[in-house]
Amino acid sequence: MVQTMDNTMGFPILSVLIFLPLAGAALILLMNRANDKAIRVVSLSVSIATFIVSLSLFTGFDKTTHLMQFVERYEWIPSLNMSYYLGLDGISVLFVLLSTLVTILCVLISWESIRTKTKEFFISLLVMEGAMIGVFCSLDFMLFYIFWEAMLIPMYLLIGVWGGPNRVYAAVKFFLYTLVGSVLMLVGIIVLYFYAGRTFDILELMTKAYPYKMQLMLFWAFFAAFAVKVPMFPVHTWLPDAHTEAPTAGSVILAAVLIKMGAYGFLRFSMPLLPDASRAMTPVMLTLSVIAIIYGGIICLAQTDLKRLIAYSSVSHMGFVTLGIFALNTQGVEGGILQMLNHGVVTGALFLSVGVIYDRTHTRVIADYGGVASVMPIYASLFMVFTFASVGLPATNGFIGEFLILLGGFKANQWAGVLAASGIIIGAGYMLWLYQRVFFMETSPKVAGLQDMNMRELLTLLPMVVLVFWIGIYPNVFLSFMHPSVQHLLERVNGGSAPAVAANIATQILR
Amino acid sequence: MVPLHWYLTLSAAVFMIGMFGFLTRRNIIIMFMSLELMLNAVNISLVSFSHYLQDMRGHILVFFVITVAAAEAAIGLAIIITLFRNKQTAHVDEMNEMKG
Amino acid sequence: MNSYALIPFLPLAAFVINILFGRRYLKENAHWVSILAVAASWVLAVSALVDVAGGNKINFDLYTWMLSGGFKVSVGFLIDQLTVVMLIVVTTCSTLIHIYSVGYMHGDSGYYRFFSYLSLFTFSMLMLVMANNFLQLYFGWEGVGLCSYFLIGYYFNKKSASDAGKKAFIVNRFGDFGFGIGIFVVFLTFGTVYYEPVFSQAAGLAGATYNFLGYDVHLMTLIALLLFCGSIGKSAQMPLHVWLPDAMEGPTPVSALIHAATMVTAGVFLVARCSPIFSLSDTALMVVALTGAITSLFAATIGLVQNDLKRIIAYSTVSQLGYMFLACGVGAYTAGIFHLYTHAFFKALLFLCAGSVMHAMGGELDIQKMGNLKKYMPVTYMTMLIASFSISGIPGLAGFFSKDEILWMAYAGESPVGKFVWAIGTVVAFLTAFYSFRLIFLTFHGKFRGTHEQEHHLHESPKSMTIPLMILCVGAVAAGWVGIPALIGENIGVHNYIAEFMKPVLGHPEGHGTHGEEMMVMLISIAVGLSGIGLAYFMYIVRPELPERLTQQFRAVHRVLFNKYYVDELYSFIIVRPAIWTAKNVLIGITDARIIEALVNGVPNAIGALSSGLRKVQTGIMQHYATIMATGILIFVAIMLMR
Amino acid sequence: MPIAMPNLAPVMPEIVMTCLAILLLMADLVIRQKDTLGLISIISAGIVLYLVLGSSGETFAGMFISDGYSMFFKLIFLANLILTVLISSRYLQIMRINFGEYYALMMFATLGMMLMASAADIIVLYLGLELMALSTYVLAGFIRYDMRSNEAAIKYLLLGAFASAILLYGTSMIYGLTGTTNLKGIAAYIMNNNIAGNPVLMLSMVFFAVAFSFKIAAVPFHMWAPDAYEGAPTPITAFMSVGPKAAGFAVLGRIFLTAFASVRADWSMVLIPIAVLTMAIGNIVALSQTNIKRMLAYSSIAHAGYMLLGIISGTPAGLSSVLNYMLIYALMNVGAFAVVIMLRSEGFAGENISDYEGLSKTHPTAAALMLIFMFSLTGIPPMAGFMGKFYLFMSAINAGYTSLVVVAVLFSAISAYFYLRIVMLMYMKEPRESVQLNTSPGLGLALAMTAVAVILIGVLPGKVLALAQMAVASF
Repeated sequence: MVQTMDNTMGFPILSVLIFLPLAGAALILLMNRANDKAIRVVSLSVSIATFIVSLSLFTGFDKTTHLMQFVERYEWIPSLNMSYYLGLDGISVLFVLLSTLVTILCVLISWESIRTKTKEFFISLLVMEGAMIGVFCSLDFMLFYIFWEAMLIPMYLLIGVWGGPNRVYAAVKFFLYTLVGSVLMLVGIIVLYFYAGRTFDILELMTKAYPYKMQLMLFWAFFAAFAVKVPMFPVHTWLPDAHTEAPTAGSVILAAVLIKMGAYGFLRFSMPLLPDASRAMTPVMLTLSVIAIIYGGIICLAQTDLKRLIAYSSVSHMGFVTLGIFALNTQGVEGGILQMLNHGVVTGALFLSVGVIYDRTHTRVIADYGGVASVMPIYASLFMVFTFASVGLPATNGFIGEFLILLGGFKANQWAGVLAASGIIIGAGYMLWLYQRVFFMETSPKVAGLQDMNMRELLTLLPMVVLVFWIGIYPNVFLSFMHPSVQHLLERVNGGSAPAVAANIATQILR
Repeated sequence: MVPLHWYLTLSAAVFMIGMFGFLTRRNIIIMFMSLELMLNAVNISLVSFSHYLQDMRGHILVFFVITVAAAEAAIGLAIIITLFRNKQTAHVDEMNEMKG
Repeated sequence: MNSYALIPFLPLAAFVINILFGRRYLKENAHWVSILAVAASWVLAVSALVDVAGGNKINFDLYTWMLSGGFKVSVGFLIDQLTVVMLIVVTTCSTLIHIYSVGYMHGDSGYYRFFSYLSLFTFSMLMLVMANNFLQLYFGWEGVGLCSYFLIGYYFNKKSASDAGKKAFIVNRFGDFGFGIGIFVVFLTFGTVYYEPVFSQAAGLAGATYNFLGYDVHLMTLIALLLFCGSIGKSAQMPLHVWLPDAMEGPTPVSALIHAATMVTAGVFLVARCSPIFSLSDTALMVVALTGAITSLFAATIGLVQNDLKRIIAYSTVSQLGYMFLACGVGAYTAGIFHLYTHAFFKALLFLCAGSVMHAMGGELDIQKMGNLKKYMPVTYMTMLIASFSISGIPGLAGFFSKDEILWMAYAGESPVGKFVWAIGTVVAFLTAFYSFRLIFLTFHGKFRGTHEQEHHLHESPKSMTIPLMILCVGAVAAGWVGIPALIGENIGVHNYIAEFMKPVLGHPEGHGTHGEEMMVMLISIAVGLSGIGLAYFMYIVRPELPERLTQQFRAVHRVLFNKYYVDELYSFIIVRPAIWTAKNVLIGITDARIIEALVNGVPNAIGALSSGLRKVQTGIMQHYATIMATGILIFVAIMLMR
Repeated sequence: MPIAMPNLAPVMPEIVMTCLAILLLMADLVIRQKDTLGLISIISAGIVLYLVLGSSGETFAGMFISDGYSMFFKLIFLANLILTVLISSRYLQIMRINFGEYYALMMFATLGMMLMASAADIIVLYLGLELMALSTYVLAGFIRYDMRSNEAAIKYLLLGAFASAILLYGTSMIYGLTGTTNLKGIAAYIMNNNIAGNPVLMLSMVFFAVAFSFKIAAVPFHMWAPDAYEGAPTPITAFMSVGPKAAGFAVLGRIFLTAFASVRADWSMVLIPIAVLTMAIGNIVALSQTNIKRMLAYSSIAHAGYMLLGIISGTPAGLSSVLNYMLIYALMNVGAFAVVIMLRSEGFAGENISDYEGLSKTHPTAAALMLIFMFSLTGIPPMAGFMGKFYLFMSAINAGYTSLVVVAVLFSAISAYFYLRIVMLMYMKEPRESVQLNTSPGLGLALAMTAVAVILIGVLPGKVLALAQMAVASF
């Protein structure tokens, strides 16, 4: 049993975080379908409660150790040695916070826009939150897989039921894409289980060394699941469809948290468990990331649909993240993790803002817009902040992440670093073009009579603005979470041989 | 004493005839008869083995086979009658309302 | 000690106050907040000047900005001679232009927004100038880029303005691309991005080579050229100059502040700040000098034929910036900074005069529709005349001293391209004088060519606009006296203060030429200036029909110059249009639609087709079922026996 | 010498079951209210279930064995009986086929299955097989006035008889070769006289494999299943899709893992292609089905393919995964068919998948239940279907058939499409006309039980798994 920190919180915080939303969903299940208001209020209060509980993670986290914290372990299926095993470390703690925060915003943004079947909507939303937190907290490979797949059902319904015109095609495409990828991972998990002596405990799996050939095979099996989720270059075509068709809350959750799980998967499973294969595969991964960055960027230049453009931009941004992760040096990985958080904040906010304008004009075609700045100045300035965060302007969070990634990428492979750096030019190109096309120039008739953002919408976007500038100006608060864990990860990946890791653990204990 | 493999070849031949009949004939009754033929072929081989091995199991199984064949025939004919009452045909080719 | 930290943060506070409370509360008097803030920073800047003149250098960190593995950077301030000079330039111009804008922007709906952007710009420029590490320099660098985007696109409901803003930002991004990679190389070789350690260790690595993208390159040249990419972008030098002329879409005070005095000079500041690195690599210096020279010649020729008042001045700025880079290229960083210092005054003055002319002419900018304005706008005329004299290098005025210094340093410096660059510089001096006075004569002399009611509307600008003009005019004249070269200085008992002042930071290149040569160079530059003015006088006052005939004769040349060598069209042809074309046809059309989507939809369709095919096998006829079973049995029997 | 009475304790459940079935037949003459017959059959199933848990041991000179393995299967059969009776009472009234014999026949079929599960001798096995088969043929054709039901019955009967003929031929061969029909005896004979390569043995194994592939509707012997499932009355389709299939797997387990255990390499050569074909054809053809019963038929064929993986792996873990999967499959399948029955009302057949459009608007609870069953059949956590499949794949990989599992996993991903289509129709389309659901307390109870069980086993699969492993331990 690998050494972990004992749960200092006094109460099983991670289980509470997972099952509080699920309990909320169950409560709504029992409520009468008619009173919309009550359903909305309950879901909002549950999401806020979860967020407040998760805040104690932020404060109670011990930043000096790479060991797992808030650990909980209960027998689940003794015969298969499968356990309900939760824990957090520097890499995963931030994403739990992001999920809880984003869920509140989703509930707020769909306050008026969701009219039909509100009960099922908020149930799916809360189940989503529970599953998301479960994915980030689970240390048992099967528990991770179960939460990973369980997320498909609510997301499928979110896109399919409350989505746009051809939502059905997008929902099925999303479902099948992810499912085909993750079933291959399931086979990989089981092969790993048997080779490592019948255990799903990730920490134990990390201490073992696996033959290179097997590592390679497993790497590609995991790649199938994680690359689809990221989405990396060849398997990204589901994202634009899913985003354009999903309702605002759906695409916010999809952009802010769901696609982070792919990159998180690489960090938590592919790299530490299969160090030699990861190292061998970095050239391939770097090429795919660079293609994603440039390909995603250029394609945005010719987009006509607002959400589709932002979707492709997140393909480009996630290209940055994977570049950072597979740079296999401290700057790259930490930049990658921070950029995953930033992308969640920025693209989430962009989709929230698109939701705000979409609720008024019900059109996503960019050509219909123009001169919104003179009609909705506050909205324009907020969108401006997020545009420049997405472009990676210094003092915004985008810059910190992108700079560290490019630095790490350049250090790992100069060609990748230089080509990826061109991404920031293309990024500026399409984002500014979008901003100009929508907000500047003469006010188009469709947009003429709109009134500016109301208090609720403002409330949804304000936390995002605060985060953009907070990470932009003082990122160390967030970076300090990661240092020990990333250090440990890199020792394992670059070190490669198990003894080095064991030695490291020994020192930890002796210290 | 007739050697064992003669019985076996007879049984195999009858079995093949029965199967061939079952596969080619169109009329359900004829298909039933060819089925019975196959079952009897099996009876032949069972009895011959039982005699050859000086063991009673074969004979017991033959009794069971015969009773089951009778029961089967009864049920089969009953179903054919209801079928006939609905569709006035015993031809297998007409019975393809469900396909795909 | 850290009261100097207030210099940038005062304008920041002004920005925050204006942007948050501007709409509802401050409205008209939003300018008080900004002006007070920038004035306070000006006072602090002066005290910093005194402090640095007193000999101590200030370098302190405020807080750790980024810490990831070996990479540590913080927000910190380095105030030395170079910084102080820049501080003075930025704060002075900024204050004067803030005051000028009160009058100019009077009655504009986004009044508070304009002043908040001005304060934000001043904050970013000051952060850029006072940075003590490359990353904070980059922070200020992109900050000013952002503010120029806001201010150029201030009249955002005009398509041309918002296009110009976007163009400025994206072209700057091209420059920052190289700049960013330069910072990476600096960090990877020196292990830190702070100026202090980098410059001190630079000498040690003089001869080192670096494997960049597979090629072994001389390290110092690589870093210098990469950093120079940033300067090209920001200071609108040769390949990336296209955005500056279009930036004239912004209000005139903006052009004055950003596109004349401060932001565009950031590139020169960068080269000066990194002089230890640049001076270690001759090739880099040569590239800088040549780029500067070519750009100044290129811009000057275009300036000859333009008819838009502000565009002429814009091209003149590009040309003068080329001068400054030419100076740095030949190793005379002090001369470059000195020219930057003087240029800030007279160029800002030119722009503000253009602003007041525009104000009077109701927004009309085409100089062919003006004329004889000196009757109606004496103050503007006088100040603009002095500024033109100064830029043409008439002795005694600011422009003469700094330009002459550069030409002398080019001629006498030991840079291999010195002489060639000096020749181009002299030609450019002639062209500068010519187009400056072409502008003066066409706008202020001759008879009025505008519409009647424009003429009726002509009036001198209000006090709040003319006072800054006068102050700047004093600067345009007196600014040069700080750096009178030794040749003249001895016999009138004044020595070259700025040279001595900048010596500790930028060093002092010893020009090895005799006094005679120095005198000869000076005389040539004066002669060239005067002949330029004379030719302009001859062509536009004495024989006004001459320009018309010349354009007929050299029709082709005129058209090329008038269309700015078709550089804009060239760029959109090789970069912008193919990018969008690839996006539309190749990426969406082929890869996404055909290859990936075909695969993604193709596989399920194929399975669907297979499914309906297999469905037919289920014919519903029992015979077929039985035969399939029988064949199944046969196959399995065969498998078993054959094995 | 006095006739030694065989020890009847192990076989007591079967005896009681026979008496109760006959009693039910008699009661049918007397009782006017047919639903009470349903109640009686449930009570008797309960009694037998209680008895089954108590009985264990061997009797009839080793021909009948009642161990953990058979107990587990009898649990499945009786549960299947109870659930089917619960969901069919309302259906019989609507279809006007509310005759007492329906329940009696079901009890006889279950009796046949129980015999098969406990058969340690091919004769007893054949007896159980035929008893189950004959009663199921009649049940399949129960709607006498409906042409499709007759067609289903006749097809099922003829092809069933053909398969049992093949079985008998195989039996005669193995009897001739080893001289005994007792499974353990055969195993001992093969072991001692190491006749591994013997063609007669190979042939008999093929014939056994073919006969039982027919019973579990594995490709290429599955052709009868879609027609039989579509034609038969829906409760009987549910009964058929679980009962005979489970019995088939029970016997497959017995024969191939005791009698032919030592020659596993040979018979896996036959079962592997069958398994792959079954998964492939089952999932692929289901994609283009428009009739819900036919689609569920192909889906049950596909599930038979997955379960074959357990048998192929040949290890006790593999067998226990089959047991575990069988129970979960039974619950999911009966649940899904229960929802189909719920949709069957007076003038509305409810068999075409387009009838499900907008069900979530008109009947949210029915739609939610169907969603649970559909996602469970696809094998998505947190439903039981996933746990069943996962444990199955684990045992297969442990036995070294990783590539086979990759194939299985990919086909189960394909299966997601047609299960999802139902969910999509229910949730993402507008209802065409409002359909009136016919629910009866029995149907409601069955639905509740299956839905809760599917989710409960999905979340806490430990219990069922341990039960299955214990059952196989005594094998």
